[in-house]
Amino acid sequence: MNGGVLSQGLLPQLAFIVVVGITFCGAIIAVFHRNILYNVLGLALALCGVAGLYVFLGSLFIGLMQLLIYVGAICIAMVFAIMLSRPVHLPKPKRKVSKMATSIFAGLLILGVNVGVIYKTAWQPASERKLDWSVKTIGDFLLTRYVLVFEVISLVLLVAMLGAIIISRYNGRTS
Amino acid sequence: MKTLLFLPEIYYTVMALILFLLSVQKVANRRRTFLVAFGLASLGVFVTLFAVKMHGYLFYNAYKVDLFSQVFKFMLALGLFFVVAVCDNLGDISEREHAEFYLFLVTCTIGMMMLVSAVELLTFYIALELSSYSLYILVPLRRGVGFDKEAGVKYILIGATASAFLLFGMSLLFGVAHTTYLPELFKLFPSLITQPAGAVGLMLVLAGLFFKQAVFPFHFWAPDVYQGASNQVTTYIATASKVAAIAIVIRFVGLASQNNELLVKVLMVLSVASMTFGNLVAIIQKDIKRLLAYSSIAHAGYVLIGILTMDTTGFASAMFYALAYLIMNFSCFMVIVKVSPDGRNVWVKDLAGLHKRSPLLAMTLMLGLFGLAGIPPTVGFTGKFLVFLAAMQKGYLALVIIGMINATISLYYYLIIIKAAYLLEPDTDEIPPLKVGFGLKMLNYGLIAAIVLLGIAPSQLFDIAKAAASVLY
Amino acid sequence: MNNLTLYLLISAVLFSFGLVGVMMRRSLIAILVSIELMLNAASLNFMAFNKFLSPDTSIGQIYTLFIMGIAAAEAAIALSIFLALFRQLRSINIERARELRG
Amino acid sequence: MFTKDPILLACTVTVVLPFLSFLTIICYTRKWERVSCSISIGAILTSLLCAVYLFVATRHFTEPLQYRLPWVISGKTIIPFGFLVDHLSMLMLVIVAVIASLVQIYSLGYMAGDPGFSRYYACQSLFAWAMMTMTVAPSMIQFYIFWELVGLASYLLIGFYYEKWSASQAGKKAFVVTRIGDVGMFIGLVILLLYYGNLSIVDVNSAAVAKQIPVPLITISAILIFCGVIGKSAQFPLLTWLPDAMEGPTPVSALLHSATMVAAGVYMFARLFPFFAGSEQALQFALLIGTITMVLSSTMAMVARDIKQVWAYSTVSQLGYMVMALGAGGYFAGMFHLTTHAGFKALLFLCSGVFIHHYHTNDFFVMSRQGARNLKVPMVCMTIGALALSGVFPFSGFFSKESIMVALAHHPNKIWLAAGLFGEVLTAYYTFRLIFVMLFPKEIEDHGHHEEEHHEGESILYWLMGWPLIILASVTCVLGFFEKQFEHYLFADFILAHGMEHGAEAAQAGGHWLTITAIVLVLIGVAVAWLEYGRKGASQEGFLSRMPAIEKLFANRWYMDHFYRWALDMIIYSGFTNIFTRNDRRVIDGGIDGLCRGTEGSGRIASFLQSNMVQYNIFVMVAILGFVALSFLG
Repeated sequence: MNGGVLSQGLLPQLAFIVVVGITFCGAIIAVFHRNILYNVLGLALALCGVAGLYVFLGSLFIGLMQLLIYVGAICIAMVFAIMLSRPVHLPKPKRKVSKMATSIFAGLLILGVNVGVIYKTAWQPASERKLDWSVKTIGDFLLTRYVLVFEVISLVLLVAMLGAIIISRYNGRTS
Repeated sequence: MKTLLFLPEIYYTVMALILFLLSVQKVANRRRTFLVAFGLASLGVFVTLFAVKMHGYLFYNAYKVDLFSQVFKFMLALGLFFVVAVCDNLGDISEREHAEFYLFLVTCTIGMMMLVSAVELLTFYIALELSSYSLYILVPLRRGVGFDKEAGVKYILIGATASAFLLFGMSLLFGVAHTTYLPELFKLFPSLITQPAGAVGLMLVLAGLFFKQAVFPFHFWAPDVYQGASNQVTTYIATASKVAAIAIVIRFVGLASQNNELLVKVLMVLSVASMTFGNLVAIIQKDIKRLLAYSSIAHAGYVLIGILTMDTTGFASAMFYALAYLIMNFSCFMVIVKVSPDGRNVWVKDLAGLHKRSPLLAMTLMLGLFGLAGIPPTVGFTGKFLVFLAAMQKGYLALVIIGMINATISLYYYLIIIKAAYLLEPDTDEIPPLKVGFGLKMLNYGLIAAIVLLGIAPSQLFDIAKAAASVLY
Repeated sequence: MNNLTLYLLISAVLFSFGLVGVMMRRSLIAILVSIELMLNAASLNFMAFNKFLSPDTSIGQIYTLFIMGIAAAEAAIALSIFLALFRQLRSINIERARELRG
Repeated sequence: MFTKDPILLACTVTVVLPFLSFLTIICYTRKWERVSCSISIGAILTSLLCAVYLFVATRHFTEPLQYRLPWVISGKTIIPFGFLVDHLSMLMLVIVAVIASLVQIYSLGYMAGDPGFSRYYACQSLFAWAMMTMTVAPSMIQFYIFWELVGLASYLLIGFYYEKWSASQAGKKAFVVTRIGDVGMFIGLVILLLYYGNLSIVDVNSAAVAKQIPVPLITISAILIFCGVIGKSAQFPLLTWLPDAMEGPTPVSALLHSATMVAAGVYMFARLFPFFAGSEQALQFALLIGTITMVLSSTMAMVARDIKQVWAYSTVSQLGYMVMALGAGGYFAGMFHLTTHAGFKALLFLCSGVFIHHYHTNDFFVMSRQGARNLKVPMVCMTIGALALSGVFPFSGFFSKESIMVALAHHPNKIWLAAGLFGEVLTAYYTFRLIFVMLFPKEIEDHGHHEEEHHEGESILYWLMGWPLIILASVTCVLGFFEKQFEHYLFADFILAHGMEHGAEAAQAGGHWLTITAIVLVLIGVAVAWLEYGRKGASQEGFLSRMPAIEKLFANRWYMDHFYRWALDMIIYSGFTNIFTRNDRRVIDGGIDGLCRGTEGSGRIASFLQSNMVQYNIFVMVAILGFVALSFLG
């Protein structure tokens, strides 16, 4: 569970660089590639990279969860949606330079803000730290402090499922 | 009994369960569904009223029940009751989806009730998403118009972006404060706000909340969604959801109540921009729901004036304004719903001859609009007055003046609607009188009385609001 | 790789990528992909703070877990609405959805 | 509490009854017209009785009596509601109640058969309630609230004939224009509240007298508050709404534009007079505005052909006189003129109402040709009113104008006096122009036979309209002789309350030459009118018709509306022509309509921010958020 094995030495550093590279490559493919199927695959790649980062951050559990839920469920759902709407065959109009420029400008602006925040803030670790990485603690928290959240998210998922069914239900009268 | 503290939420969850059971029945019966929903919603008002005086912590301090939250829960229950009361003719939602329609209204209400009580970031976030998702689903539920899906898409896109910002802001707050409990954050905040991560984090969180409240520049969804969603859903978004938004904005701005000048300045700019933008654009609208969407943006600006004073009086005035807004806006929307029995969108000119078709509805509409315009002695005037007074006590004179000028501008388009209802003659000769049933009549009388009486005698309510605002942390 | 700033920078870049995608892409599904990236950036932030600063190393993990759940719900709703729009417009190009104006 | 204090009881009854009547009519009795009008008239008559009782009961009171109930407590500020009973408010209360009662009775005849009969009476009650509550307000906040309500009620009444496009436009114009003034007033009040901390009328006045408020503060807030007067009392430069507001039913014009609503501005000026008097500049400003208004509107009246327009312009000019009087320090003169003017102007409007009702036209040249002078009662009454208006002895207007002239004469700068005297000539001229035209028509179309039939059917209605005329006419004849009592009544209060002797005794010593000059000038005016319109074979064309440029100038209201329009074009439209190509630019005459269009235009510009492209919207959102966050980085 502990990321300690990975935290020193040349090999781990190399591994880290690879993971970061995968993440960014995936993100770039997800955002900039013009084929929508590649976008989803890029997303899956980026998510795998992030899962690797989670492992570096000390939580194998969350990394696995990321793979299961995100890559295994969400990306597959998107692929289904693509299959249902067949956008791959639709004509692709040319990109507008102005739109690209404005959105990249906004992205850089937010990036600038974030970099500013990262470097200007004096990040201080908490005075007392409990370094407890066991899954059991997470489970404990889920059933004590976050029990309400735990219950409510089931409601959220129920609502989402019901809603998805109702909205996408084919209704003969429309169109 | 600690469980009793959770009574309103439990009640509405049970209500959701009952509606869920109704939704899986083979044969949909719109009348029965309506009656069940209506009965439960009206009972819910009393349940929340019963729970008003409760206070205490739940779920390991993640959930705080106090006067502030309970008053807002009461308002939310009232909002839900109002909306369900005008759902007897859901013209543009297919019959077999009625139960789900009510179900999503109720889950949204549950989400917002948890929202006003949550004092832990994750609880808060999940509650926020519960209410948002219910609304995302409700908007494209409409049938028969071409643009409901488009409105739904725009809503969820802007909403998801805003909530990503909110989440990012929360992560910054967590990183800089090491805690996720709002009361602890409140204690730490004077030092936190000097850190860029604290200030930017709060601003990003506020951005997500301003999205719910439709403050400029996070308002872009409002006109499209108001226009695209069915009349009843718009009513809900414009009343109950706005009330919850005001509550949570008060909660988060209250974090920084130790006079952070820059934050006040930013809020001032947003408030002025909201008022001016909303009022100016509202003038050229033809679709009433769209017009009221812009007016709601303007009203978000007025409420912000009260909130940015960052003291108990200001928060109390904003709370008062929230209730006033709930009542006045509902009055207008109720008339819109009733004028269009088949659920089509109402244009300003469609109101022509309303005073002949139904004098009572026309009267309610007029009072509601006068309230929104802030003309005495309606509750709208009192609300604006209290908000401006709170700002004046802080010396924000320019802000008050801009608010006043905006109120004058807003009068122009409210008068356009009133003129349509009272002074215009319909194009066609036959004007079928609108049937106003007994229940609706009572509702109308109640609204009229509330608009006028609360305007004339606001002091008791304002005292409650002050008491509620003083227990914020 | 063992300092906070590095992870925060990665997350900031991911967030900006997502943001650019949201504003630039025409395809609704691509926009949804970009939004997932933004959510992931926030998650990564939580995990990084969790590792280096937080008093209790479980909190950030729980946040990340729940964000995943929320993202799944969001994707479900968004995709269903996109599909409904697709049936109407025969396209998932967001620029085609421009009927509401004024 | 009520039983122990009959004055409080009477106040409450006076104020609450019309409101109850409004509610009853609007909720229950819309369908039964007779019930509606009985309720309304009964309420206003009871209020009148109570008002008279209060007037009598408090005539010897030396201290103003205040009843206050805290309405809202916010922070340190307490906003009270209640009644302020002193001589000034009681006088105004009686005036309002009398005029409102007479107008409502008169309306029985005038509005008979109108489809909106009940609605009309509901609005009348609403108006009476707002006006009377405003009159007795002890604090400026209450004053302001009901001031707005008065505006609202007037909007409903002016726009009453909603079938007419121009009527609803006029109602809107009146409402919006007065609100423009009100913004200034509200800001003035806010400034006063901020730096002085109290808006109680009595406190503000006594503090100003005791020099507890710094003079610059008084000047600024007084001038801003005066903006409210400019709006409501139709002073320059916002005077154009009042003539347009004549679109409402004539009794409404009588009520609103003679006695009550427009007088509210002057009343507020008088109410806060000690406060205004604390600043020399503020008074100068008022004097200037009043004078400009008076002269401008008199000239406009000289060329109008619509009978109601003439009276409307004359109202504006008389209001100008009142403001001049107050501005020159003549507190009593202003209030006295307000009182007399309320009587004779209501009389004039109600008389014109009879003619309009009878002949279905507003053009007095046409009326005259159709034999207007055959309607004896209104014709005689109108002549009495006209005599009073132009200030002929012994009618009430003579006395009040006289006292205004005296007040002006005491002002060190004599130019104001000259302007006032010049105004007298103009007033006499345009008044008698109308009277002579009505009395001595050039040719009479034969309608005599037709007349008789008409009379038979409508005689009850005719007399319902006639009696209020006769009452008002007799009041106009005798009111002037009560000048001394009047002065004593107002001044006893004033001096005791504020310890100011603002030329009270000096006014007595006005030279006889002034009286004589005034009378001569009036006679000149009348004579000119006689030469041109009255005498046999008169051309019935004013001397102005020989100067077409000036006539056009006057007829177009000195191009004020055009100027507003032009300014708006220059400022708002010129830069954005392209944007407005989508905008159907109908020809709009009014400047204020132009203002509304201007706002609409900026609405269109602002709506460009609201693109239908959702990603562009997200970009705006993110960019603004980004810049805000950058500012937080410091």
